[in-house]
Amino acid sequence: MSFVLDLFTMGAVLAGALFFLAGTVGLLRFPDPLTRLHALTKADNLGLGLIVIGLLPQVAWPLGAFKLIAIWLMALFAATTISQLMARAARDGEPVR
Amino acid sequence: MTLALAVDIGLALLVLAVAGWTIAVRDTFAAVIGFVAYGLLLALVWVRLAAPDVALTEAAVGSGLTGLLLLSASARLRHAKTSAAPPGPVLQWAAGALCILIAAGLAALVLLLPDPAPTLAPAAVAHLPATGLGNPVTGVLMVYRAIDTFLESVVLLPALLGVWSLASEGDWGGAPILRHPRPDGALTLMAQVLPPLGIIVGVYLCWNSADHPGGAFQGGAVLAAMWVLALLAGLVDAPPIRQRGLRVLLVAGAAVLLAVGLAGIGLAGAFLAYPEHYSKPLILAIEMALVLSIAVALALLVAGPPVRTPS
Amino acid sequence: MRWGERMEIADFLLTVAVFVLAMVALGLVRILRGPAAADQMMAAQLFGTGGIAALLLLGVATEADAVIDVALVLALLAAFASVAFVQGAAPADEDIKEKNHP
Amino acid sequence: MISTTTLFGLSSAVLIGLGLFGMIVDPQPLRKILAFNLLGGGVFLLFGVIARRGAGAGLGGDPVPQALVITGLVVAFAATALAVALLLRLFQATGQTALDEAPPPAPSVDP
Repeated sequence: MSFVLDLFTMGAVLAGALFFLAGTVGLLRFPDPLTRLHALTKADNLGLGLIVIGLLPQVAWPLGAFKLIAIWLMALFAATTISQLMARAARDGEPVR
Repeated sequence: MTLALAVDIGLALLVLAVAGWTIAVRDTFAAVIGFVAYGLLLALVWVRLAAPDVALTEAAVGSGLTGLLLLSASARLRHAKTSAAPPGPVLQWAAGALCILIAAGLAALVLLLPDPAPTLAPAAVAHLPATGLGNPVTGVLMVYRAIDTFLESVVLLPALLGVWSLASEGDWGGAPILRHPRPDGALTLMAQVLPPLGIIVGVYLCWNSADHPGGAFQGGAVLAAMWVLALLAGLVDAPPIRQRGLRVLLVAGAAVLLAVGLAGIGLAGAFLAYPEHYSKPLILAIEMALVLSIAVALALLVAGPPVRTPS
Repeated sequence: MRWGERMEIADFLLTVAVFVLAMVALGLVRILRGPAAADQMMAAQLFGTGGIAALLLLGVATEADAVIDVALVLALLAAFASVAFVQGAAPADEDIKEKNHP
Repeated sequence: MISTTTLFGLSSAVLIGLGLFGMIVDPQPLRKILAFNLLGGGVFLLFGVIARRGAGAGLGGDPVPQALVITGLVVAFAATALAVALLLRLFQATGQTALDEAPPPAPSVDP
């Protein structure tokens, strides 16, 4: 049973790591701020989500698991809002620097 | 454990790279972003150094609040003339040599640290059961070195008074304004959803600190951040600084600590000594008062001097 | 048997933590090049998410439960600096206007 | 093989050097404040290394330096907030942020 759970952890965490890879590649390669924002938010939130899901069987139930999910939801929510704000800032023109 | 060492080496290189970039980059706004990342990485380093209490403080205060403070300051100073020229090359080289010398000296010191390292850990653990606490760092902060904690809760007040005293003459007693210049739906939503969660986390960190990492400083910093978020979104207005309730709240933590400390002279024979069997509830009471005072003080330090004339 | 398995998964999680940190380091390159302030902030956000992920992986691998609390605070405050960024991106002059005409 | 504490100890030495350099060389006050905080991070890290070396009695580190760092971080924040407020007030009053230059000739005369 625990072997199956460990296998599940490995699979999900690995998938999450791949999303981080994709996000970073997008951040480096995409041509303008809005597409880069797209790459970053899609990828790193899915990445974090998959890592959180993968870690769930490895932490104390229920408080540890609850906190893990809360972390993901908070990061997700913050990233969503911030992307909105940043995209607006990018659209309305960059700050003079 | 070479894999863990690989994590540490990667972390150390990353911290140094971000720090170097923060110092070297031309643009101040970018440098502040680098500093926020630096604080975040330091929180990871603290975890690797088995100091979760410090990691919490670093994440909340070092990266979060300080980052916000410096970012908004750099935004306001964006149009400032940078009239001052950097020092000449000779001075720069001299400063560089001096700093390398100091860093090398410190590095030598690190390499020459005595090998059975001196430690107070056994002493801290030995007396911990008498305090009723399970977290040794809370034990140090609230019992062994409670005088430091007292002085620190006091020192926030002169800093805040210093900030307030920078108000224009007519604004004294008024309220600071921290509102975002263009508050919009997304920011408002965030300021509505995040604070309830943040308040739970802040109270949890403080309440749980007897046996788990956390404490009044970490909890207070999280609460302060949530208040600042609501201020930024314009959901609430900062109170005028002449308000009596606000000032009571600011001194409550230090006052409770002082009262318990003075009572200790009579009841337990020394200033800041807790009577036996009552130490844990007393410590919790002090921490609850402290967390409120610290939260208000930190948030007002971010908010800056009052700029709205008292009505 | 159980112990050996535990070590294996811990090693695996540490490896992924190193990998995520490496991705974060690559994001640093974007900070170094990023033409726009928004790019720099995006890279800082990658730092935030990647930092949380690396922290969780490290914490579970070394069975340090307190780390989850640290990640919780980081998640809460990662948003915070970004708000300040957006505040910075908006014109700050309105503050002064508001001050002059209360 | 290098140990974790030595590694972070050496890092803290470099951070302190870097922060000090930034404080001396950068002419902008805000950058000096930033460098001061960076230097502070290095000093706290050195405390953390010393605490970690003192691990014992079932603890991962000596709690006394750790508690010192916690109070230190909060005090550093208070000092930074005061410095930033001073700087913003200076900018508001004189329109510039330089510390060592003479104030602009005309506006400095009070009516």
